[in-house]
Amino acid sequence: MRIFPENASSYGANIDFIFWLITGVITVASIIVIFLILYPLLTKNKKRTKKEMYVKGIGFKDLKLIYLGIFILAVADFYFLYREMPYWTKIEESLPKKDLHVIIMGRQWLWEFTYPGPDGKLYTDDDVKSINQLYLPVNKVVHMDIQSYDVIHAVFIPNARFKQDALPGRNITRWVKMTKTGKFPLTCAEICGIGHANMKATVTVLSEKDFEKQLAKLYKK
Amino acid sequence: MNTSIKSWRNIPQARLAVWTLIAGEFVVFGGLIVMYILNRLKYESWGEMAQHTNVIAGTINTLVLLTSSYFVVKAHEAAIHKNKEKVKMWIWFTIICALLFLGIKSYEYTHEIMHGFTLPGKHLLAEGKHVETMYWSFYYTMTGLHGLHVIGGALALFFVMRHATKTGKDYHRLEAAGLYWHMVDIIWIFLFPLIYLIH
Amino acid sequence: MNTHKKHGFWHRFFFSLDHKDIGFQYMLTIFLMVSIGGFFAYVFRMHLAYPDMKVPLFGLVTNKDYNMLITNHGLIMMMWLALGMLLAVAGNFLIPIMIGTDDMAFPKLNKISYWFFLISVILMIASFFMKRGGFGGGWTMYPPLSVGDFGYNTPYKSFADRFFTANTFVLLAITFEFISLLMGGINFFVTTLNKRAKGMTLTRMPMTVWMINIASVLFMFSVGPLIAGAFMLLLDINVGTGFYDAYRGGDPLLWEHLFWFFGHPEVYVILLPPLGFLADIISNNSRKPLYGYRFILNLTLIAAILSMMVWAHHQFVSGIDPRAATIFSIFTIIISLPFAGIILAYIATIWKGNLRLSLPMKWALGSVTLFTLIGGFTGLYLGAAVFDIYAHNTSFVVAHFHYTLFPTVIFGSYAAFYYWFNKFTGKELNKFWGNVHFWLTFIFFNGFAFPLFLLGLAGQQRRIADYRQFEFLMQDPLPLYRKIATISAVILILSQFIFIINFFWSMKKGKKVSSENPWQSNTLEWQTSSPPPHGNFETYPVVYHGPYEYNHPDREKDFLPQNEK
Amino acid sequence: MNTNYTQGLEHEVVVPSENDYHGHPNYLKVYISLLVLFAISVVASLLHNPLIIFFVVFAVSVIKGTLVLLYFMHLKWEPLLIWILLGLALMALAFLIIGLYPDIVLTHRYVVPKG
Repeated sequence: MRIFPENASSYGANIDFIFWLITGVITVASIIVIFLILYPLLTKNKKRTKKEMYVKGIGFKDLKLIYLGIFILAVADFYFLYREMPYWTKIEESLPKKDLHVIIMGRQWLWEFTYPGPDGKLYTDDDVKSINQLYLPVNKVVHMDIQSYDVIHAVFIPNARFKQDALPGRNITRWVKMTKTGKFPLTCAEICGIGHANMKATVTVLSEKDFEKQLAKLYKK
Repeated sequence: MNTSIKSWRNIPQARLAVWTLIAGEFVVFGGLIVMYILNRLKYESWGEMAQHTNVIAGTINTLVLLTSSYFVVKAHEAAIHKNKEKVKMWIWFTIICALLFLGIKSYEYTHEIMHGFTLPGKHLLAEGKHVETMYWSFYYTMTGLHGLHVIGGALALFFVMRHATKTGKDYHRLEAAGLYWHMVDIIWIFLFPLIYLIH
Repeated sequence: MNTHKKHGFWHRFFFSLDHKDIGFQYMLTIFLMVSIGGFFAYVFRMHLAYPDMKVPLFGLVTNKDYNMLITNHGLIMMMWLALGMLLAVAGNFLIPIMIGTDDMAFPKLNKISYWFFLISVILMIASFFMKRGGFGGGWTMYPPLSVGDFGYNTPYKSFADRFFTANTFVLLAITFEFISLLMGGINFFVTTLNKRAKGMTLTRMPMTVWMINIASVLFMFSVGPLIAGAFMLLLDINVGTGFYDAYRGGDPLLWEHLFWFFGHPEVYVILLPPLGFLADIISNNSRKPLYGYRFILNLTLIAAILSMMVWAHHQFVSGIDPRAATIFSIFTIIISLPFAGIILAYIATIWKGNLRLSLPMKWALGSVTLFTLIGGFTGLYLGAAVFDIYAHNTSFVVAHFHYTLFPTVIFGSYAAFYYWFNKFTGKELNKFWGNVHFWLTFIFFNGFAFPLFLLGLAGQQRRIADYRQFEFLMQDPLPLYRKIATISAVILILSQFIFIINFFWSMKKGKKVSSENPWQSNTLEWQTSSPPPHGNFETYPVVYHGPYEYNHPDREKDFLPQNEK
Repeated sequence: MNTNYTQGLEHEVVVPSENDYHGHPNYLKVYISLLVLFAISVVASLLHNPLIIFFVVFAVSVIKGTLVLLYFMHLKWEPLLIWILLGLALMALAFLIIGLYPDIVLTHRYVVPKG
């Protein structure tokens, strides 16, 4: 049994790593908290003097252990931030040099993928479209212009650990680099009306040769 | 006992409530104004639309509201001395100002609607001016919401004044209603230049 | 002083100005809403596990029904149960009596805010019966979906056609509810500041009063832009303006910002009052002073201000500027620190105490445990922006917010119910059924929400009516998880009936409380008769101590009422 | 002033005397300065540079609003609590404007007619 779906993109492993990192730290933290809550429960019948019980927690001297707890959590928090920030920059903010540029357009309720025509440029008259079938070359950086025609949709490719909302009126460019060939699901992750549940597409990752063939097939249509 | 408690308590509850309400209203109108300013910065073509507003009517309206605020403080001054006649007079002046404001506003509205600048802006859409319709949407939303507050404030002043002058008590409520009226004035002080003056 | 005469049923439930009566009216109204929300949850959970089954009491669930059910479940639980129960009910019952006064500062305004609340409930229920069906745009109501009719694309013919739609009614309902809560919040704030009993300084107020007030003020400042935004959305729906229409220069993202500018502080608005109940209940049941009263207070104020700077973590992948997302991510992670401090202070309070494992204490400990261990810690995953790319809008998020909201709203409210029931009715709740209720709720809540984490990590997106069309979501253990979640959710919902029956039965025929202060508590509400008379106190109390003076070394008893010299 | 401000509990009725309640500013003076400022903003709007207009007009609005708040609404004599409340309102707005700025002003959005 695996927890995540099979990873098929270049940055998927980074995201999984952040998950396991946080899981590791909070497992330790949870054990400490469970002990802190269970200990008073187990020792509740001890005889204690009033002076022992009457602790009000005023001033730094009393509170120093709590401050220590907060400090430890702060260190852990900032360590997560320190580890995840470069990944965020890599995935969302930067755009590596592209090998292919496609448009992903969400509509109620289908996905429309546009590839550059034989001239190799997008947004020209010879662009070709395919509905609900996204073909990607393996090990190539693909830029995706994510757009929406009517309402908010969201492109979600679980195997690539990729998700991005598609907003009407905006062109959001993100990238993905698939590392495995095969068929992967692409779903909509933002409620978009009664057909939301049926809005699914397939990402077919092909080797370079097969991809060229597939494009040629699309041109012929 | 802690002595600082007195200064917190020294504020009468009606006034405290109205101040809290004012702080809340500031966020509502502030939110609208923030959205308007940001969109204004984005779309330069809104400046053209602003030229279609009636600046003279807006100017007169600002004067009317500023003056009404002055009347309200005079009414409050009279209320402290429980001067029934003067309270009545100043509040009536204020309410007349409110009516004048609403009258001028409705004149403006009719004028603009006759020129095709309506809330959904179908006329502009037909001309292909898509973005510009939103200027008028904001214009009507902001001034309309403000107009509702003018009506509310005037009604509050009227009822509080009637209650106070009839029964001879609760003169302090006039101050609370007056505070609300000043807030309406302050909102207009910010709306006027943003809508009318900046082309 | 106690000159009010007894009123009949009609008067008590419709026209009474007494804060306890109004609180009770709120409570009954909210019970009605919760039963609707719970029923919706039952229907769609059944549908998810057994898609082909005709759900008993409902029938076959279509996609349209499903969207409507999840949307209204979310709206009802967030807006009417959580906000209503924790601000309106708790504030009405507790604030005046805890600060030692007879009633709210403005009893009539209090009544009016209840009427507004009732109108909002009526509008909300009416929205289910519109010609085009209930509102199905998600509880966050993102336009442009919430402007149209969710994809039927049948054109509107007239203004009336547009007006009598679920969209308009839901928005109006929410607006009315916000106005009601705003008026209520102003009332609480003024009451707390102006009507405290003699000697009740600000730092002698019980935590509950503080927290409800901070929550009310926070609510007031965060909701403003959304009220303006809701007004604009209403115009978009009914008049045809283009505030959120991308083809008119509007921006759908603007609504997301306005919604979450309110929506995130709302999470803290919901969280703070239960933290207040927990402080009172934990301190009372461990017979120790609350550890670090001022410390908790300062942290709460810091958290309240920070909570207004973190809203965009709900929108990391919604197309906002990625650089802004980084900043919001940092603030999100920072906001975990004050709450860690508060929880540690609570743990320090039970540390080395003579714990009484009474029912309210069980609920309180359950709440702290679940909220910290699972609800709070899973927040770190989602606050780390990178993992949120994957987890956003999956069941992981659903599980996370059920683990934050359920322990606080439901466990916190139950702790308060079991604690203060004795006070306001003069009767005792049945202990055996109380225990049964607690353990069933505790176990089956986990049984319901934990599988959702695993489903979410497997990539299951939210709000999908039928998972069978996604092969990767039908791989082996996943349908089983869905069934476990559903069965647990159904048992969880059924076990709440134990409480409802216990509540009303005990109110009518329960055992009379043995003394007026059964929990040996310090705070003022226990220093008057149970149930308190109209006007609360025979003679107004004078306060000499803070609320948490348990086991004071100079005293014989282990508690020291605030009004005892 | 003998007005009974807090209703209800007798022992906590606060009866502010006229002196410690608040002073009375010269309302006429404030009113006239408001008019002068108003005239400035109208004159400034006749200039041609929109940026200068924006700053002058907005600054004048802020001053006018502050004058009304301080003197007409007597904020100057109110306790700190009221200042904190208004400050929190402004703070919320500041957060909102900072959060919205990159997504409204800085991003490019295209406008396509529906069809």
